[in-house]
Amino acid sequence: MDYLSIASLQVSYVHDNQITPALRDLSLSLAIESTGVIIGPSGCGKSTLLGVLAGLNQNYQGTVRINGKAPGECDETALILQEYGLLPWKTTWDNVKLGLELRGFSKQETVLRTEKILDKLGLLHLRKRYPVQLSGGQRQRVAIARSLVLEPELLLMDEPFSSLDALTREELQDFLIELWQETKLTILLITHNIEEAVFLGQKIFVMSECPGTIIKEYTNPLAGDYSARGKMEFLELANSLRSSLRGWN
Amino acid sequence: MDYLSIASLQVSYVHDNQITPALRDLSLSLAIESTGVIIGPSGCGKSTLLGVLAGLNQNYQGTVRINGKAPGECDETALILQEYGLLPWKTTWDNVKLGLELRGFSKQETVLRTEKILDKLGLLHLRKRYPVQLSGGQRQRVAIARSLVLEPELLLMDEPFSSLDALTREELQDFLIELWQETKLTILLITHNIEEAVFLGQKIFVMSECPGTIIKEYTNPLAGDYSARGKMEFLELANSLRSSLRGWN
Amino acid sequence: MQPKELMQKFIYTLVAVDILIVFWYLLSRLLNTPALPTPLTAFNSFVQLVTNELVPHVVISFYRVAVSLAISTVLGVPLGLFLGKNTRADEFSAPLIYMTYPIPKVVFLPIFLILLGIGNLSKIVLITLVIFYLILVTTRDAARNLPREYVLSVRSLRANELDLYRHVYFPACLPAILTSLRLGLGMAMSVLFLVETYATQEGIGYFIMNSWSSLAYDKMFAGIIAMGLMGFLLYLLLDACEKVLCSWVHL
Amino acid sequence: MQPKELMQKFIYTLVAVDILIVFWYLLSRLLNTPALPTPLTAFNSFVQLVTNELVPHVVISFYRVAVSLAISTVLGVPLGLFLGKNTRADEFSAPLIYMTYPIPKVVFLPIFLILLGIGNLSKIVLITLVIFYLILVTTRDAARNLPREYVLSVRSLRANELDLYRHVYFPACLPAILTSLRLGLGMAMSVLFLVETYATQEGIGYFIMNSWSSLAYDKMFAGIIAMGLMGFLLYLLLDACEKVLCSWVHL
Amino acid sequence: QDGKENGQENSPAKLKIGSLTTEENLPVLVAQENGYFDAEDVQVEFVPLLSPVELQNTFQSGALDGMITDMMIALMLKSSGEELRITSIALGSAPQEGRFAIVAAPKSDIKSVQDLKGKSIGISNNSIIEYVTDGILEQAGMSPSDVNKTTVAKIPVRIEMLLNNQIDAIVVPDPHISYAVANGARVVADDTSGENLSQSVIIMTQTALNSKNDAISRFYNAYARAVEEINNNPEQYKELLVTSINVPKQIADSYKVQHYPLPQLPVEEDVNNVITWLKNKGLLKADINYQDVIWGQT
Ligand SMILES: Nc1ncnc2c1ncn2[C@@H]1O[C@H](COP(=O)(O)OP(=O)(O)OP(=O)(O)O)[C@@H](O)[C@H]1O
Ligand SMILES: Nc1ncnc2c1ncn2[C@@H]1O[C@H](COP(=O)(O)OP(=O)(O)OP(=O)(O)O)[C@@H](O)[C@H]1O
Ligand SMILES: [Mg+2]
Ligand SMILES: [Mg+2]
Repeated sequence: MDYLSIASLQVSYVHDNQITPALRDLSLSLAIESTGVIIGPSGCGKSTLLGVLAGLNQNYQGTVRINGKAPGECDETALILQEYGLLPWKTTWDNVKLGLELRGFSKQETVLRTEKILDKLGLLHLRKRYPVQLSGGQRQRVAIARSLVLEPELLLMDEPFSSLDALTREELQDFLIELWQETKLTILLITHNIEEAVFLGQKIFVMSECPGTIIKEYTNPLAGDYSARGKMEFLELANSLRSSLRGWN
Repeated sequence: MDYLSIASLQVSYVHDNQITPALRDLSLSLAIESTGVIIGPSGCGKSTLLGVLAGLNQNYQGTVRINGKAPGECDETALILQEYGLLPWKTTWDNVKLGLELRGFSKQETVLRTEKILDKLGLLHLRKRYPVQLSGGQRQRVAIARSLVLEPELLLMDEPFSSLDALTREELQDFLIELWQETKLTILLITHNIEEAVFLGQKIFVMSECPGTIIKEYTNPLAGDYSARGKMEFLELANSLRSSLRGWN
Repeated sequence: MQPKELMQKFIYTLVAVDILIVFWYLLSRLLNTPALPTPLTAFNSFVQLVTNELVPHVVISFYRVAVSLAISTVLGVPLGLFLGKNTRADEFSAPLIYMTYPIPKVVFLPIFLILLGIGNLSKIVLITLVIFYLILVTTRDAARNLPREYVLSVRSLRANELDLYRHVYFPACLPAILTSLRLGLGMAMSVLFLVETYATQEGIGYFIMNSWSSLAYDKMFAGIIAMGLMGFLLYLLLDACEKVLCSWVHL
Repeated sequence: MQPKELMQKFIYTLVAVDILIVFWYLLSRLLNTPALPTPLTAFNSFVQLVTNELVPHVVISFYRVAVSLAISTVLGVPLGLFLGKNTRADEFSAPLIYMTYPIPKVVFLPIFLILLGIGNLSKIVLITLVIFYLILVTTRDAARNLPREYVLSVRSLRANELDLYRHVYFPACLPAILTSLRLGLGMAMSVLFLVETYATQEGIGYFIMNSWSSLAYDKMFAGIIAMGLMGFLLYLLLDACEKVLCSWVHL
Repeated sequence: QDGKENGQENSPAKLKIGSLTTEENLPVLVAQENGYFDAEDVQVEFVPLLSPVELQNTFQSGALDGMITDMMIALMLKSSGEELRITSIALGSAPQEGRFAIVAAPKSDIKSVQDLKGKSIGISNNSIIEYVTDGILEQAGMSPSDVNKTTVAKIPVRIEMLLNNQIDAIVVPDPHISYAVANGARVVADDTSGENLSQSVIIMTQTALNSKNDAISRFYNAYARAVEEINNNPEQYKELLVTSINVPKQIADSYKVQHYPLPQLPVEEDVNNVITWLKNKGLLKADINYQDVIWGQT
């Protein structure tokens, strides 16, 4: 059974009688406990899609089902926004523990989990800082921490590693794979990095220009295999991905 | 003669008696009409450095000279901020032409130049949109357009292509090189992408962890050479860069 | 705005008016005092008075309020932006503002009368003074809290101080300024009751106070209706301004 | 705050006071009228009156203002946040607010007296009503203009409505709310002049009006000094609140 | 502000007179309406004000040549250093003129002044209202401290409080007495009998008296003519009274135009009584006496 299934999704932005179509006839499905990566040109509607899945945009046509439920009703999703969406009036610590608090975790549990994730992402010494006192990459990591700490069933990530240096990025990719292997959550991730797509996505969806739809879908057995990064198949898939993106450009 | 020269720069953030050192004893120089790339771990002080060079942060110790002048006095610098800094109350068009307007260009010239750059970056059809109506990558391109349109002497870019898909990124890298060859401006760019660093930087500066300083400096003859991207030397340099980043991590 | 939206707005307004009237009716029934006539009485008297008596009063009051609003905007907004931007000037002026603002301006009436005479001038200056503070404080606070990122980005384009005001501070504070105008409007109208009690026989404030002192509550409430309408229209105007000037906020 | 900053603030305040006094002195010299005594006369009378007469008046006025501010905050802030968040409710209530706000609340005095008696209750309710609108409109406008990004990000954490108020709307609007409290404070003090003219012999508003009507301008200005001081202290309090509650704004 | 116009040369000379909208205005209004001022070649601008404090302030600001006010204010202004003279009585040459009364609430059981003991009376303090209240109480053998004086500055508020039984009694002048009575309230006592208490006066600034002496005399010629006219045909001027000074329309029909006094100076005794009262209340800045405040005396 598919954990996530989208059928002929259509989304438009309407303002002052002007209609901007963002997604057209998009269909996609993802099995439970698997990872999917979306890749596509800038402005093709990736963030729009994630917004729908997270239940932030109820204004769509088509069917969207997460574990059989509509996105608004599903309680076990976590989202990392492209703009992070950290609250400027909360410190790193408070931003991260917010999700736990909202879901009614005990105080002790909250402290424990928050501390663990901050430590993992190298943010513990920044826990008393406000977002404006952080560097771009630190902010991004706070946003990641805020989602991961929830240990959700479905994790939606919008270019989560874009502001991180290569090493931190690889570390976090590894950490994500670890987490996935441990907790068996379902992950849907947007990235512009082809290697990242190949390393993380059991399924890779390539989107067209705006208004976006899925134009190609890869099944990728190499995902999560640390040793694969240098392998021939890895590079081949990356090249194939690159050319299928280019073909539509 | 060096166009840009920094000697033992030291910057700290102070708030409520708490001092956070961000840069320590940083020295760096860049010849006129050349390109430099800074690469370093997240939170090491790259944006802080650019802020000093752009004259936004006057609160530093050490010597900073741009063409012999202090950063605040130099009129020919353009900066792309990591957070874009687009004004939400101005449309794409107005955001891009703002710099020209401020520098007193004629109306005709302003229109002409704005149109050209928007067209070049594939944003012309978005000219009437406000920033919130744009996707992440589109916003980033607007910020790039806003700086490039000024045809400055010194261009400071803070991770300018981080939210763009691989293809658009390559296109813009090429465009930047073109522009550089045409107008012979001096470019200092921050990136986390090692290939980008090697493709764009005649000089590549590697920074340490926070508080940041330059720990390694590469002179890179391959920069701007389109054909180099596949070559052996290219990959070698990239690997050397990667390991010097890793070595300090 | 689309016709549909306009229609909806109109319906909402009608419903609001109905609620007000029903509430008023019930209250007047409950209290049963001449001090609160029924809506019917008040509207009757409103209709009778509107053309020949009320309109001139409303016009002159409108003039006083509008001029004062305009002057205090022209003075308060730039000064507020300046203080919000310059921490030093702000720290210096804050005690001045904080000590003079809470003193109700009524007490300066004698001084104003001596300095400015008993004509329209002193009236307008007094109203202006009251709303000036409101606009000043609101604008200053909004400018103070402006995200620094915008300032940095425009400054990096080599904007001079004036450019910063024009392209960053003013537009960023515009929503707050419009809020303060809305509030100032209401305040200006309540000051009318003070300034139209001397040396004038015109103005809706005079009309209401005069009707009140002669215990003509039906006339008084006709005046109140006129005042409510006048305020409502001015508000609609401000709302339209906001729609046009701050379209970017509501995307 | 560091001692250095405190010191500086104190110096600024002193300078501000000096400027005020010099200006006052010059004006009183220029006008040469009993209606504006010299600062010296006023301070003399202030010193004479302060302990035995002024303090009780100030205390009772302070009580009235503080209670009203508290009530209108408790009512106005949640309602304002609610209206700012719910476009539908806002569109519906806007005409109601816009029509009733500009009507000066003075005219409802007789009705209040009938309903609430002539004691403190009607006074407090009247002050409350005036500042309530101020806080309501400011909060509503601030909530309306909140960047959507914050709401989206917290909603994506599965926040319910109440959580949104608590973690997003309230903290985001807090600076605006504090501004409105500052403004409301000034407004409350000017309403004192209305509510302390009936059925009371206490309160700084009564004291000033009484001195005024008996032409005791030195006493009147002693009262004004007390009022300025009282406002200034309340402002300092609000400023301290802002420093603590909105520390994130001024990083 | 003063003496800009040389009364003698600029013709016709102009007098600016301020006043509240009270019955005292009728002679001036009649003189204006019937052209008596024009006939005397004096121009009178009547400045309307709605509250006593603003009237005082306007007078102090120097914008007025004179005003119609009550004796207390005239004396307080004088003692606070204002250069002014009482030039005439406006109402109150006899007790019957200018009625003030203690009016009891419809539901109260107050029948006589004695019943007021311990009851609350709505007044405005430091004013003619308080003076009259004290006077009436004393004439009835009571002390002002026997009652609970409650300050209610605005007359309409006072009346509304009374009619809703929020307060036991109030003191107001006509036409508000008639209005309250028409709405069920009861007059407990008034000042039309006994000692003469309430006097309103016309005062002029010293500057005006110096520079416009002639115009002021002519003003009073016209004023006297108007008073005679009113006293001869009271019914004829009722309409003017009702519309211009806002007699509540519920009582307009039954309302009577009262008798107005010819221009005359207040007698020394009345003035001294007020001075004593003011002194006892601590409302006088400096000592004053009859000669200081009366026109034509030195
Ligand atoms: N509020 C809006 N009003 C109108 N159009 C919008 C709005 N938001 C986004 N769009 C448009 O919808 C399209 C899809 O936007 P979206 O943010 O989903 O792109 P994206 O795939 O996430 O791009 P990127 O990789 O640059 O982040 C874009 O072309 C964008 O211009
Ligand atoms: N306002 C501030 N107050 C205190 N510390 C700050 C402030 N701004 C930045 N810092 C700290 O200074 C250091 C350098 O920040 P900077 O933004 O320059 O990093 P960066 O190299 O640009 O990182 P990134 O690659 O993540 O953008 C970081 O450790 C950051 O936490
Ligand atoms: Mg996006
Ligand atoms: Mg940075």
